[in-house]
Amino acid sequence: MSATEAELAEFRSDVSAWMADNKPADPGFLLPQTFMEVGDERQLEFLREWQHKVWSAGYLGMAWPKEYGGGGVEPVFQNIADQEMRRHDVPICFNVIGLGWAGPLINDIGTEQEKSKYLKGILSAEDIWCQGFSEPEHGSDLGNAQTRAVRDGDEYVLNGQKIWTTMGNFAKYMILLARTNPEAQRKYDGLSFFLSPMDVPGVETRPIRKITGEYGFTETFFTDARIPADCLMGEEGQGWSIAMQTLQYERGAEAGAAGGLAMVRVTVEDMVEGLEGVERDGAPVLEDPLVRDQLVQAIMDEKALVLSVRRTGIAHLTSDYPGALPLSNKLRASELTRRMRQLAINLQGGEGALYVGDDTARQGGFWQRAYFNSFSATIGGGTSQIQANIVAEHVLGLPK
Amino acid sequence: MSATEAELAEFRSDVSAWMADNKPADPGFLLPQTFMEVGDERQLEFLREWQHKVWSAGYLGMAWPKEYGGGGVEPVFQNIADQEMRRHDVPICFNVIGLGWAGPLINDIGTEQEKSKYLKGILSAEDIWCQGFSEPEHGSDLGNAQTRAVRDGDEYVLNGQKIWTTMGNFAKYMILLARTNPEAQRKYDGLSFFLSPMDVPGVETRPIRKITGEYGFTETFFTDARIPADCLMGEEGQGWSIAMQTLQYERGAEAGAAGGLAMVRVTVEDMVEGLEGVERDGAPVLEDPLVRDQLVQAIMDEKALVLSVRRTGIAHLTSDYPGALPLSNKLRASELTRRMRQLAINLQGGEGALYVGDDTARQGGFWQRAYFNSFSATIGGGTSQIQANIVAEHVLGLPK
Amino acid sequence: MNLVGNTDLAFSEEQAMLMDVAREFCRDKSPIAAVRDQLETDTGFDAALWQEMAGLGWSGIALPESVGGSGLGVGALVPVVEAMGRAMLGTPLINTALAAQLILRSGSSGQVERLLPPLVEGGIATLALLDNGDWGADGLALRLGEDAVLTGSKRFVGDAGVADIVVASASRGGDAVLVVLEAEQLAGRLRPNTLIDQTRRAADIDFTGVQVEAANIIAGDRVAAALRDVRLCGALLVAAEATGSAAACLDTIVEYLKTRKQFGKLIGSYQALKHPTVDILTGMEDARSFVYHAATLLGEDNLDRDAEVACRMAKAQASAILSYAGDRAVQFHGGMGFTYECDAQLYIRRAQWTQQAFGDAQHHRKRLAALLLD
Amino acid sequence: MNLVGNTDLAFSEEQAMLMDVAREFCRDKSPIAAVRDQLETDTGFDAALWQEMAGLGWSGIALPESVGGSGLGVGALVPVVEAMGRAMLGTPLINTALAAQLILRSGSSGQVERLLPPLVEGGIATLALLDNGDWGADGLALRLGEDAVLTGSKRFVGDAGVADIVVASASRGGDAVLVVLEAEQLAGRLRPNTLIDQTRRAADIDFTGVQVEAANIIAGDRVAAALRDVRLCGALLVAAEATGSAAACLDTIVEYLKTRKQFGKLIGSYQALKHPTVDILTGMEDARSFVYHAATLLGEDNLDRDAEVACRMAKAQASAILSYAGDRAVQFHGGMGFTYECDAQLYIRRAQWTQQAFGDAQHHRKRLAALLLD
Repeated sequence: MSATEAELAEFRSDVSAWMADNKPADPGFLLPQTFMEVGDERQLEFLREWQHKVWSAGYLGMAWPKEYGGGGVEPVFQNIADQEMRRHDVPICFNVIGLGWAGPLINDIGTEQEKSKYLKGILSAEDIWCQGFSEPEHGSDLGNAQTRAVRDGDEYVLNGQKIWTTMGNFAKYMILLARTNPEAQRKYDGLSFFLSPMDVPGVETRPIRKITGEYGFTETFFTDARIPADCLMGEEGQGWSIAMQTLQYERGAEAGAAGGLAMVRVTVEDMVEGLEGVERDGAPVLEDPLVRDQLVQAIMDEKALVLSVRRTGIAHLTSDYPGALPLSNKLRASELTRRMRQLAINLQGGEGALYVGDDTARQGGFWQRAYFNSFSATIGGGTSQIQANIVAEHVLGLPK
Repeated sequence: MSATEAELAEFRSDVSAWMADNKPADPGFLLPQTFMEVGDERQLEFLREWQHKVWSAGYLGMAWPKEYGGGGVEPVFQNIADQEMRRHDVPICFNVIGLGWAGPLINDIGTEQEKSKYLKGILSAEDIWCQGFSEPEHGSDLGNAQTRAVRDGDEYVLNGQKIWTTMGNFAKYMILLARTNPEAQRKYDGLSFFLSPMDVPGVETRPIRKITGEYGFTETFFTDARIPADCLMGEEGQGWSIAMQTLQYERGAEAGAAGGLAMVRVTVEDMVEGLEGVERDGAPVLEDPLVRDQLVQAIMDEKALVLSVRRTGIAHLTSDYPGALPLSNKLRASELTRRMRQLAINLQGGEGALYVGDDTARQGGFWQRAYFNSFSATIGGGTSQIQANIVAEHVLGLPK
Repeated sequence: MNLVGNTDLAFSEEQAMLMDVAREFCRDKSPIAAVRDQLETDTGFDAALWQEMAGLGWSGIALPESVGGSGLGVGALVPVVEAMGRAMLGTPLINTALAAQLILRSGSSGQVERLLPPLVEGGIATLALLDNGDWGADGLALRLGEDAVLTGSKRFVGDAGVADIVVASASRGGDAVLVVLEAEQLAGRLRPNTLIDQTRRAADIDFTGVQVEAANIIAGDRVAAALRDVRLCGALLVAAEATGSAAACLDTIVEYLKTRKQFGKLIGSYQALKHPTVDILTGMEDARSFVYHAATLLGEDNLDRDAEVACRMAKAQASAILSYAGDRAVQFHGGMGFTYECDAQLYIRRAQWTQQAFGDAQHHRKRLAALLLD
Repeated sequence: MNLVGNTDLAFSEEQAMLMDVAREFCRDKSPIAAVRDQLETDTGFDAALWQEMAGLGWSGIALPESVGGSGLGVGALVPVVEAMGRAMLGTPLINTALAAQLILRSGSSGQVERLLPPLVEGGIATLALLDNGDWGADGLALRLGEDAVLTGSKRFVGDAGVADIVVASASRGGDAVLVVLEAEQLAGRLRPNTLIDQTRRAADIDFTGVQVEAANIIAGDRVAAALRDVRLCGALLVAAEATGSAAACLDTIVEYLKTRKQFGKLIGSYQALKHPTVDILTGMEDARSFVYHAATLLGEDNLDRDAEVACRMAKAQASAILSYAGDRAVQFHGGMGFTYECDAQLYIRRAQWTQQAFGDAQHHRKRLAALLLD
């Protein structure tokens, strides 16, 4: 029984009203644009409270089962709620690894016990989740993870190191990729997947200071850390396949994610509006023909990305190189973001040399910090260089 | 005994006067800008006559020994003559492989007999020379040449194929890199170097039609072609090292080359002047701010190349990455040329769609043809991609 | 302000059907060998093939049923033109369609009824818009006198040598008008261009002294808007065609990169070739997005701002990416790419023609800046 | 027209000696650890080191012997500044030198004799040129009243917190004048900037109500020319420094590419990293060519057109290449590059500061267009 257009419209209007009424006031400090930028307790508690409020109002996890804290309705409602969050420019729902990775996975393949134990805490923001895939020596090469998990009775003993653990210092649980069988013929077959507690002896986190000067990630060290054997998800040796499955949920509620605004979208329009009052040669910078040409190119890039998502569903327009649009999306979106933010700084004239912490910095130094943070997307999850290889090999069929 | 400043100045003035008096009138057909563009007999005879005239006047091969047709003076005179040729924008001295490659080599390491036989004909343009290094299957990989030369009594028997033989259909002699020992442990050690006649049975050339629609290169086929054994230069197995030596002479008279203008230099200034009368939005194209910015960038690129040559001689300014300037020169100059010519077409507006053969084409379609021809430099002699590897590996020490 | 603005993108059943038919037709009838056969002919296309295309109804796709067309609008022509671009098929279809749109959008019903039906049947028309090489010029240099005699000339008139009628923009006492000229009126007045893209034909036309029949003068308020619309439609159709050519050029590159070895490795394994090829792919896909977005927004009415933005973005993107693709195709083919025999030359030449037709990328971006930022 | 124009490039014995000394000094005294130690200090530099530099005579290189300098001119400062940029050494040398040039080029002999000797001895000066963030602005917003009282403020005044004197440009009845202010006059008037480049310090200064001593007002015909010259010299010195930083950034990248493995191979073997690194090399070399070309053309007189062209090209090129190098340094270091601990952050931050200082690349190219094409 599908929702009617009228029901959806009414729902949209309800969410919109709620967001308008409940959007938090400016806290007086720069809020994270993504969950990777939660650097201190102050930001954490602000975001925890906000997510809890959204969930309490019924606008998060709407398509998850009711018995585990969800709303039990069709995903389309969550999509609408997400759109309204974006439209109202509210803060993010920051427990992203829980909402978008661990949660959907547990919903899909978890045991009854796992569902009861974990799902609600993810939605309510009581339990923060982090992700332990990357390792220092194998940045882009997940399949080569070396962190060991050795079965010892009804426990696994963990040893090794993870890096880029977002909110590792705040998280209660980690989805962890670890090697249970170093002898497996294919390196992928030696990996297993765990829902692993962070608060056991032998797990230590060390915050990583980012290029922005702020925090947001940790290194995570395992030294004979013991976790219950039932933290294993699926069976030993299935780790790679489960990890790959996990990466599929990011696409939103339809794919099983709990929803919520995962990042603040920043557009060329924001940049253009942010340039108000900036002058070049004594006239508004937006009147400079070279600047205008650059902005038009940025707008075109941005619009092309939106259009390419629209086009993805039209078979006739995607038949030549199937996969070209989805597989190149991360590469293009992240590179556009980087370029655009660098441009935004350059267009500020002298003010471009200011930074977060200077009261007179344009929008509090937002663009400067955003430029630096943009590298998390051009580097993390496979660098742009690797993304280009993937497109070349998987879409165009070029040799490795 | 070095020439005095006064002698040099007087010489310059003499050459200049001669060039002014003898510069040929426009023949009514587009002349080649480089020796790789000699496509028909008409062009050939025109250029042969011009080179002969320059040599007869004493302005070519000035530093070569008198007894072989040269002038027997210091190279500085030839440099001055070359500068004046360039300044007066006279046609090229087209027998480039002879003047700049084979000739200096013969001068350096040739026998008395070789010198007597070959040098004068190179200068007078009576004997046109071509070069046989590249082969179809190993475009950028000279060391892998497979054309066979088998000693049989007092002859060598040639079998194989060369490609990109400039003026192969007009040439009397070829400098040829061929494999005398396929069993050599290093592929380089199996190569030998020949001064090989083109007019023997078993040597056939087939003109290659270029992307411009014109001719200029041939494929050269050897089928049991027999050449005298004394065509071997040096000894068997020295081919690679002699070929590499040959490539050093290009740098001009100081390095042993006979001199003469080897190519028509085309500058951004020529492009700017060629845009006279072109309009954009109803105003001269040179008033368009975006066009101006592009032109300034092109001028900067061009100026940087000139400056980098000046700087090469200053030890303090080249100590960080020795070799950076000379080793990157070909890459940069050829890529700049390509970009600039493409730009030149774009700036013409609607006229950019015209081509050689259209009477109303700007400068007879010069820029369109020049753009296409520019690929001979970004591809030939090691593609730009390979040149970048060379700089990365030899200058920066990056791994292969 | 909403800079990204309208992002509608729809694709109709009719468009899908046309795309299927056109792709297959072009693949079968216009292999590259056939394209090369036409490079040095007088007309640049195969007349029999053109009649087959007319027989398929392509000339009438964008024309109303009242004149024998299918009434699907210019947007439906886009997949056909893209397929032609992919096959590098030289035909007068774009010029005929645009000339017909000029008449349709500004002619009297009598003119429409008289002039358009022959075009649906395989007649050839073209349009003469350029007084010089400047797509950004205001005003019209070609004058129509009170005596209905023309003074002036036009440049780069596509397919002028085979056109049954030429529709030219002119100024009559300061007002924009269109004049329709029959082939016989222009005898001896064409100076054929030698184009860089040898799949195309064009000519400069000297109109001075030509007398225009009263019935062949199109005047009135709708002329200026029709000229604007048709220039945008022209930009879009050329962009669609260029997108197809860019896709074909990409195929040519990919094929070579998968088979050619250097230093013992397939050259497609080198990132220096691989990554720019990915740039061509994504740039071509962007062009296609803009093209079908623009096709979605075209209707029978005058083009609105969103449609104008879309057409200009389509042309800016398609011009730029085909230029890049053609240039890289030559480079990546190495020595082979430098030969006339290699198909890369077809694309680099097409790219240079495309860049100029209906305004280059910079021209359109400048107009977009005014539309978006002012 | 001669677009490429003057291509003189000479390097004197003095410059060579200074380069050798400065390179060694900076390498020894300013390893990266020392640079990092200064990132969060108040002044951004080590006062003892600064005195050592003054002791080496660097403050006086560009000043005449009459005031205790070496009389070698601004061109001789270039190799020193390049060496400092290479070591990312934060010092007030550039600002002090430029402020001194303003005084030297426009001050009375009395002012020169009074104000410059202390600067040769290790005193610190700076210059306040910007009324807002626009290097292309005409006119001066800071006003000097008839009563010698200032109204207005300046932004981004480098090393303002440690300067003994600040030289500010102002307008008196429409004429450009310079005012020299002592540190004590500005107490409480500085609002320190937080800069993206943490090796630097700057502040906005509110001058309103400050009374300028008559002896500290520099007026007359030479002021406008001095301002123009010093802005060009500033562009050049920042370009020289940026060229050094780009070279150091390149070294950092190369070192990482030669040691870091991914997928079992040294990452420097991947063309996707290798070729952009070559672009950084050649771009940096171009910047260096422009910088030393400009240094060759600088004399004691007002800068001529060739020198202006050279300074602007140097800055345009150096800004652009350091921006590119810094950006790529972060990217190529992968996850490590995203950390504060990685030195790539120093360069990307320096790049953003450099881009703005004395006008960005586009600003200078616009001026170059007028110089070259009009």
